Amino acid sequence: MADKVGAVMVVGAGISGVQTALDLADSGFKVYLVEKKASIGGTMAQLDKTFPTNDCSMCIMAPKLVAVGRHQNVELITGAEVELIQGLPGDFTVTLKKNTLRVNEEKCTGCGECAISCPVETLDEYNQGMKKRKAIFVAYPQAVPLVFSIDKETCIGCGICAQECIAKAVEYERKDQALEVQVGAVILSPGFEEFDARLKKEYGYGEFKNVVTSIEFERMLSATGPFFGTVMRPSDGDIPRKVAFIQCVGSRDEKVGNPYCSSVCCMYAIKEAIIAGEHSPGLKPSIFFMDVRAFGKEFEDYRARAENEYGVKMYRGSRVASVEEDPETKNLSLRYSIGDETNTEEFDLVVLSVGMRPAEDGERLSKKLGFKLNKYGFCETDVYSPLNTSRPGIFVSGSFAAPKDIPTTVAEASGAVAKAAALISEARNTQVTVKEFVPEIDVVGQEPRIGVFVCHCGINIGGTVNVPSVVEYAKTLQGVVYAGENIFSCSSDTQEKVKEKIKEHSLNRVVVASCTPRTHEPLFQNTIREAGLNPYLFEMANIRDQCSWIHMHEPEKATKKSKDLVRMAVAKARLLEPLKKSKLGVLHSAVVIGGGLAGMTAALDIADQGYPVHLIEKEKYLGGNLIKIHHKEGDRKPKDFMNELVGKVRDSKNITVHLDSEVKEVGGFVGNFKVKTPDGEIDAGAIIVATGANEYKPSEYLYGQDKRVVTQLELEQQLDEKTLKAKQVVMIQCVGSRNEKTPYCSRICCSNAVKNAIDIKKASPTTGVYILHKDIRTYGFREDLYREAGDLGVSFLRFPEGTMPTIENKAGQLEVTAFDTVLKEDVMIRPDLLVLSAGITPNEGNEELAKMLKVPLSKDKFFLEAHMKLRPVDFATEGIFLAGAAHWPKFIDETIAQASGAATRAITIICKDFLETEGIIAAVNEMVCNGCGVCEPVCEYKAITIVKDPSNPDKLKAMVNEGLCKGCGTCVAACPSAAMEQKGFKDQQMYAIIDAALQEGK
Amino acid sequence: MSEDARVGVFVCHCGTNIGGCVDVPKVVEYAKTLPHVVFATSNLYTCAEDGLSSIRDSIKENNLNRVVVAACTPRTHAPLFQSTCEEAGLNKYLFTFVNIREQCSWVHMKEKDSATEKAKELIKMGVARVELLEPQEEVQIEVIPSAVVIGGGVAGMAAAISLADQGFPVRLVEREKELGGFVRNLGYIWQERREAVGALSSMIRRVKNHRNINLYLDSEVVAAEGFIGNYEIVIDTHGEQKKDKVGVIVVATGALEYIPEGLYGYEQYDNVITLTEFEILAKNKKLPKLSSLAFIQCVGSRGQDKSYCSRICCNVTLKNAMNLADNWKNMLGLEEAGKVVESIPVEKAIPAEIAERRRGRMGRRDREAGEKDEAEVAPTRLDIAVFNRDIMSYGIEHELTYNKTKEKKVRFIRYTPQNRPKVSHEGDKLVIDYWHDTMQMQMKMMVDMIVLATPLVAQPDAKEISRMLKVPLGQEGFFLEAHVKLRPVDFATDGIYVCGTCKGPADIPEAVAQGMAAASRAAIPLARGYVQPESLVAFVDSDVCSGCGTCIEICPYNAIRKNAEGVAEITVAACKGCGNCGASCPKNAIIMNHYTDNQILAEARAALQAVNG
Amino acid sequence: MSEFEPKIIIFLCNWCSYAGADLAGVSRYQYPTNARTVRVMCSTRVSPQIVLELLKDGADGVMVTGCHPGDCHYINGNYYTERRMEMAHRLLKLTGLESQRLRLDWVSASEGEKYAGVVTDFVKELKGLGPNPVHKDAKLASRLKAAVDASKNFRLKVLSSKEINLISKGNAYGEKINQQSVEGIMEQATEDEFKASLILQLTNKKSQSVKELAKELGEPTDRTIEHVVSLRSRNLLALDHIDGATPKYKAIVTGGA
Amino acid sequence: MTSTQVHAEEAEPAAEEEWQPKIVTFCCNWCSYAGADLAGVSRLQMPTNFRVIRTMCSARVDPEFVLRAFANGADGVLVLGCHPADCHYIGGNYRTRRRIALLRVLLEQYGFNPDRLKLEWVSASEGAKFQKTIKEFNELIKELGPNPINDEE
Repeated sequence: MADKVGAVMVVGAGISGVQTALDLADSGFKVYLVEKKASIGGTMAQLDKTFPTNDCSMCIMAPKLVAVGRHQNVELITGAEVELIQGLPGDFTVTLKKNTLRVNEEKCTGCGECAISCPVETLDEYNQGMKKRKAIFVAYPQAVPLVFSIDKETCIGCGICAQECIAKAVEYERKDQALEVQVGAVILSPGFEEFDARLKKEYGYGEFKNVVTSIEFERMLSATGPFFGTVMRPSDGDIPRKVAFIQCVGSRDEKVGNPYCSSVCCMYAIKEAIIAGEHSPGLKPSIFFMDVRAFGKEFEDYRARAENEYGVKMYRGSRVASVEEDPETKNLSLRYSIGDETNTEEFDLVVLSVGMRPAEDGERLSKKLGFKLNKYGFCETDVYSPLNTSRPGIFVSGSFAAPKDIPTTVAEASGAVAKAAALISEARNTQVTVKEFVPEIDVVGQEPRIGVFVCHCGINIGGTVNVPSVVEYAKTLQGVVYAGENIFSCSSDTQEKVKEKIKEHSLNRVVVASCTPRTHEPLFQNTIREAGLNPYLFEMANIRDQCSWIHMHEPEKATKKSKDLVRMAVAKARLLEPLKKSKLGVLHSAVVIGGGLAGMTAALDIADQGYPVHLIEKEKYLGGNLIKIHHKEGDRKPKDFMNELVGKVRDSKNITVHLDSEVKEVGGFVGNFKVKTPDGEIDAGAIIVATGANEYKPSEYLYGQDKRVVTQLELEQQLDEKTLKAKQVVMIQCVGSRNEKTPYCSRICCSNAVKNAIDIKKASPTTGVYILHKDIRTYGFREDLYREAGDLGVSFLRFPEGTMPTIENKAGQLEVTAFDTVLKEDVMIRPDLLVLSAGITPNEGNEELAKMLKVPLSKDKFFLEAHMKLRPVDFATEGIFLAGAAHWPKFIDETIAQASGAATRAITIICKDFLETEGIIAAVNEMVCNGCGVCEPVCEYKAITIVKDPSNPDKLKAMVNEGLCKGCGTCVAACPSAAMEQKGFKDQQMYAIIDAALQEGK
Repeated sequence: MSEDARVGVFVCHCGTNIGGCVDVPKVVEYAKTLPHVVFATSNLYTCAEDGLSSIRDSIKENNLNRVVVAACTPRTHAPLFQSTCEEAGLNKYLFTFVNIREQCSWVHMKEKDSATEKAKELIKMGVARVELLEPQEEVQIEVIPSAVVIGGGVAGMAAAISLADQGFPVRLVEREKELGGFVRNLGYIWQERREAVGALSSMIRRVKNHRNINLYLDSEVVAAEGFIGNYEIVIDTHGEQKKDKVGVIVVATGALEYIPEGLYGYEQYDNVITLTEFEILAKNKKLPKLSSLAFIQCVGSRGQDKSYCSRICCNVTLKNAMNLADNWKNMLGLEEAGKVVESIPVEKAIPAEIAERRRGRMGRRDREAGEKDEAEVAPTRLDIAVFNRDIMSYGIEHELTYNKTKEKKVRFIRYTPQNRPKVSHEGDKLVIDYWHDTMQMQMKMMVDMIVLATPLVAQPDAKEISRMLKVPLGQEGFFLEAHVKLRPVDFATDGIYVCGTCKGPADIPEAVAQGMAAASRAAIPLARGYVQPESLVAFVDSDVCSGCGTCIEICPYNAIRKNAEGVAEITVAACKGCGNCGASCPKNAIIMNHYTDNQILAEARAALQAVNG
Repeated sequence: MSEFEPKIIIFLCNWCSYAGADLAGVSRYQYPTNARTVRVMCSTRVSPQIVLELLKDGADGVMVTGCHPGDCHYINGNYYTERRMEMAHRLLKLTGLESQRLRLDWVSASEGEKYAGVVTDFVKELKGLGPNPVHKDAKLASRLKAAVDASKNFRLKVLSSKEINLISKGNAYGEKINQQSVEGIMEQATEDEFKASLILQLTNKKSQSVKELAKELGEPTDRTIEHVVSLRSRNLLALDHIDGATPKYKAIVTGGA
Repeated sequence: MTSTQVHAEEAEPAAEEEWQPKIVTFCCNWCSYAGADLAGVSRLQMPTNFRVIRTMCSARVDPEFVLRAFANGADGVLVLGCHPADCHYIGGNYRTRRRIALLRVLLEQYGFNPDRLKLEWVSASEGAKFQKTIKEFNELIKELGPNPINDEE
């Protein structure tokens, strides 16, 4: 077989593509990240906040964007589209068309002078047309790569930007390029398109000014948006009092061809309502739902807090017929109906929660690359292989496969990596470049010889700050032996100049006064390392973003402030010490706890990439909850799929299965775990928790006392064995879910109930089937089941949130009464079979296992991941990962995707020979530390343990685990005896900076 | 306003031209009341000697540092009064001229009172302006006394010789390996029926051994930076780059012959050739023996491809037609080679009145020469036809030739662009199918050879020279002179001149004349040795300018360029002070000396203040 | 009180129209005395901000004269004058002052009679229009001030300076831009920058709401919001405070403190 | 209006050099420092008399740093961190909140106006909030006048 290419192409650089690229690059594969626009970030970059944590979207995404922008194994190809893929899986030749940006990417420093001088404007797509941008533009200030591009339609070619560009980066005649790239696999993540609200004429979008889409409202909320974060009515700029959110605009709507549910709109509407309330106190949001679909982790109590704490008014089971505008006040009156009762209500602002359409170039990609789309235009996938497209070697992740939220997308993004890596695992590390460095000069004991480099940054600094006088001043500072100025310090030729100066003046400390260390510190650290200096002998003074740009009208004061900032940086530089990044060995093996669907999938994915796996299962058999599932998914029964999986696990030479065995104790840390089990101690580099969860055993509704009361799984068994004889079946939803004791929603019961109801109707159409429910949460493509059930005559009855239906056994005849919110009266049904949709409860063992692994549980006792949005399958403690129902109840395809994701994340650890610890970490001064233990509980990462001092046993002292310490410095500030030091931010160094700041410079 | 302004106002009666309408004494009284006016008087004729001396004396007595003269029009008298101020030691730019004659008294004769009011206000405006004026120094910029001529054709050589004769060193740069340009193709040139080569050789000899001309053959000028009097040029002589400094540049790059692809069977039949190819054949005595021949005029010009008329093709055709008719120096190959027939006597006399008419038109020619010509004319054995739309035989000699050819039985057949003659062949004979207007019918003519009169076209690489020297190209790629009538051999940019066919078709005498004209124009700055531009120039405030380049594009005199710091900088010598860049600058960074915004507004506002007290 | 006599400022270009005016004198053509002439080297020297400044200062009429297109002593000066006066007229229309108070005429050195005729006609027209009301109408004064500011705006000056070359010589891509599209861009840019300057003018002393600004600008509130958004993103306008449900904006007085 | 052109109009400083407070601002690397950078990218102008000191997390700001700053004559100290739950190190900013609250009580007991020490949350996308915080704190300190320690020496 042709040998495999150790590189992968990722198409589309939204959050999904970025996560995939990072995981691939960290697993030793070369990545070609192809993005249609001029900068990466996709739709998430447009969001202000994200649910359910209300994180600022840019704050949590920017570090990933910067990391992928600078990763040496990732080649960013922006403004490019895939034309053709030829060859066999493992050895593809991809032809790309890179549309010209008309700006030379290498030369452009992103300073923005060109945009300031450009005379023509057009609508800014990033801000949904609510703001103007110039013909030469960058999407947003934190864009990666920070490169400007010219939009040819708007540009009149007046030539001003080329003249103003100091870096001479503007090239009007720059041509498109055709590129050919050799890769082993392709992962498609082109994202989704927003539904065009104009198609719903009755809501008046595009006609009434105060009707906006949710993404436009998101821009209004954002601090970088058109209104700087204040919510305003587009008609007259007033702050709206009453805001209405209309759900399911372009979703669950056959008329516009989108019968599916877009899964995310309920949640983002709730989030936007909460944030709007925060931005303008007194704002009263109302949301018109059909069903409130808050099914994800922590979603339900986010919905509850919104309703109770933030006063978001929720109209359930409502349909908004039309929106009319009052020509005078431009207010909007909504005509809506709940059941058969209709009325109207006036609002200042209406937000349409638009659904998700398949990616705009999905059609083009499927034709050109030869993979199938499903009937809605999304990429067709199979329940049991959710990350594969119909063409082998090409995988899919994110909302191109189906509408989904960010946590699921990120998990799938890592999952797709596992599938691609399995295909080309023997070519790992063949295409990646490892940097070779010259040996490091030992500077310990030398007098500080500091070199100061002051930057003009074109005119960004030089235009306001008198750079030459700052250079002169730097020369007067003690310890400074060289000071000079550059036009652009970050340009490649200046890096060479810095290296020369280091050699010429044998510098042992370097200070650069230019822009922000957040983006440029690693670049300069790398340069001085190439000149043989330890990278930590480096300090930056931010005289651009935090001086020249914000004091443009006071050049003398800005120049004086720059001198102070340089003096402070030099003061700290004098005390800088070389820091070592110590190396920790990594065991190339993994442990998977839990042999259910998630555990087996993860184990197989790791094994397929050639790494040994220990699969520990408490029961005597593999399969977990799958055994109990009898219905069909597509045309295959989960049971048959399970047997196939178990067969694969048995045959795999890399997997050792430990049945009837439980984890007793877990020691060690990332890369070097010790897992004690009844069959002895297992060493592993990474651990995956896939312990699953249990079906809730109901105690209410006479379950267990009357055999006519069964759970959905038991009903499935009867249907499977065709032993169902009932004539009148009643199902009750949210049994053991969404109540005080278990406030969360178990996500899968609605869909299972509706599926079983359909099976009953198909088996005997005359049987009456009633489903008593709060909200029907058949999200995504499962919405088809809800419609099919309705067509087959299943009747649905919505009972109020607070009052569950009641049951009585009247002389052997079961009577179920529930308050019908539509008819607004009690309804009594006499079923001969009552089916309870019991939710899913976490394993009792979670508590104990969590303690062993030192990982937290969420308040609902499921395991708590590191970050719900952006690290959904990682634990905060490095090296330990999470998948399946142990994380949160989920469907089969979601479990498989998340399990593959956990496998990939584990491989990013175990595929490495060693792990580098952070340079800036805490260090104990053993002479001073008396082991008081104040620091231990303070550390969020449990990196500190109090141990006996080996030199004299009766004395205690703190010990820092370098593998786990993240270098935040919390313990250092907490230590009462100043025994704990933070390398790089030592107390002495901080004092030096503080004194320098307040010393009157000359 | 350096020190405090001390303004003197001198109001002129101009006899009765002003005094007769404007109440001058009242105006003088009013002038005295104006702020900063320390002295005001009137004169009968300020431009007369006593007027001038009164200005000189009062400047000294009252140590005036500003002078306003209210009289006639500055266009004629400003220099006179300014030099008077200079004689009194006052910088001539601290002066303002108020026109109260042509633009006041003469045009408001019937409204004496409001004319007087107007005069007062005009003076008030003049004083408001003069207060804000600053002294200007006129800087002299030295001119390097040497020139470069690009192109060694007849025009270029003429220019080079004429400049060299005036003692200025000239660099003559010719792309080909020998001098002569287009004229080298020609056989006999008309006037003296001398061979072109002969006429050329004397010129080439003069160029080659002229001590003031250094000749660069097989070389090109590849770069030229700078302004009038200080051009740094780079001459690439077969690979080696030579730097040089010259004061002026003369462009004489000539033109090429148009190749009429696909017209009238050119390249299809081998006996269809262009006029130049005919000249070359004639020159090398390779013309085949012909019994009949046709010329077709305006091939590819006047709208067929090129839009213009190429001016000289008709006259070249007429010359050749006449020579053919006379078998001049048996240019047609005879059967018995070697038998030279000088001339064949005329069989019968020419009717008296035609001879008379012809002699009369001979102009300065003496009578005998007129008779002698007739004698040489040989009988026409060759059947010649000239298909034409119009015969452009302008001037004296050409019209004369035209008449002669008619006498020699050359047939002139007119065609219209709507139905041009068509060329095909039967056997070895070429057939011309044409519409005979008088007979109103389609006719056929069998000929041995067809000569296509094609236009001269611009050099394809004219664009490079235009971009190098930043001089404009006009219609169809020919160079565009500063003013077609008044400055025909100058470019708009000072110090660069143009002559010969590179600016439009021209025959040899015209090209030579233009060469000499360009030389004399170029000699002016060279002779003077310096240029002293008026200091009404623009000034760029480099702190404000962001280097957007808008002014550079706009300036017709290429007087602005970007300096090392990337900001705009005015070339004082080249700037004419029109103010276009000043008004266009998007950053308002350009100030016009002597016509700043403040000065203009002050002058205009002075008129408005009077309105509302 | 005698009949209204309009005060007219006439800019004469040194080479053609000044000579034309002199010729009128030499030929004794009589015309009214209302004109006050200012000589400039070329008509192109007269920028829009100068003519608008004078109208703001109370001139009843301003006329700019120059050589006929093609005759300009400085070759392309008067082509630019034409474009500049177009921009000045656009701004003037926006202020509400009659745009006929600004005229552009070509007078060659040989057209003495035409000069006299043009002055006479302008005086007659201005007498019909009546005096320039700016001194009595504070609103008009601030609109004219806004027009002067807008005429110095970077964007407008770039567009009006580059228009000719973009149409005749072609742009950075070598394409010639058609007149209408440049005109459209100019029209829109002029209106935007005028309204932006007027907003800064109106919010300089007292903070204003979008509704108040829209009334002044005479346009629907949603159009005014676009100007407010653009001014805020260019850091020239700030949200001062929120009065009930209505945000109030104030111009940012440039200065660090 | 070009920036330098405007600058020319009011180039000459206020009549006599009016007292400018000296303020030390601690910013955490992940949120508030990024917010300060965004204020720079958006060219939000603000007074110059504050000096930013970067720490990895706001929890690294040892109360001793604050006291040393005041001892060295700082008129005001600003500590800026991530919004609760935004902290890159999960819970660092909860500690900062408690430490600063305790420190202000301590300052008050020593008769030192606690308002000279202020804690504020600024996220990476809140450039405008960073500007507002700096301006308002600058005004506040101007009202409170110089640090009493200065006039003891």
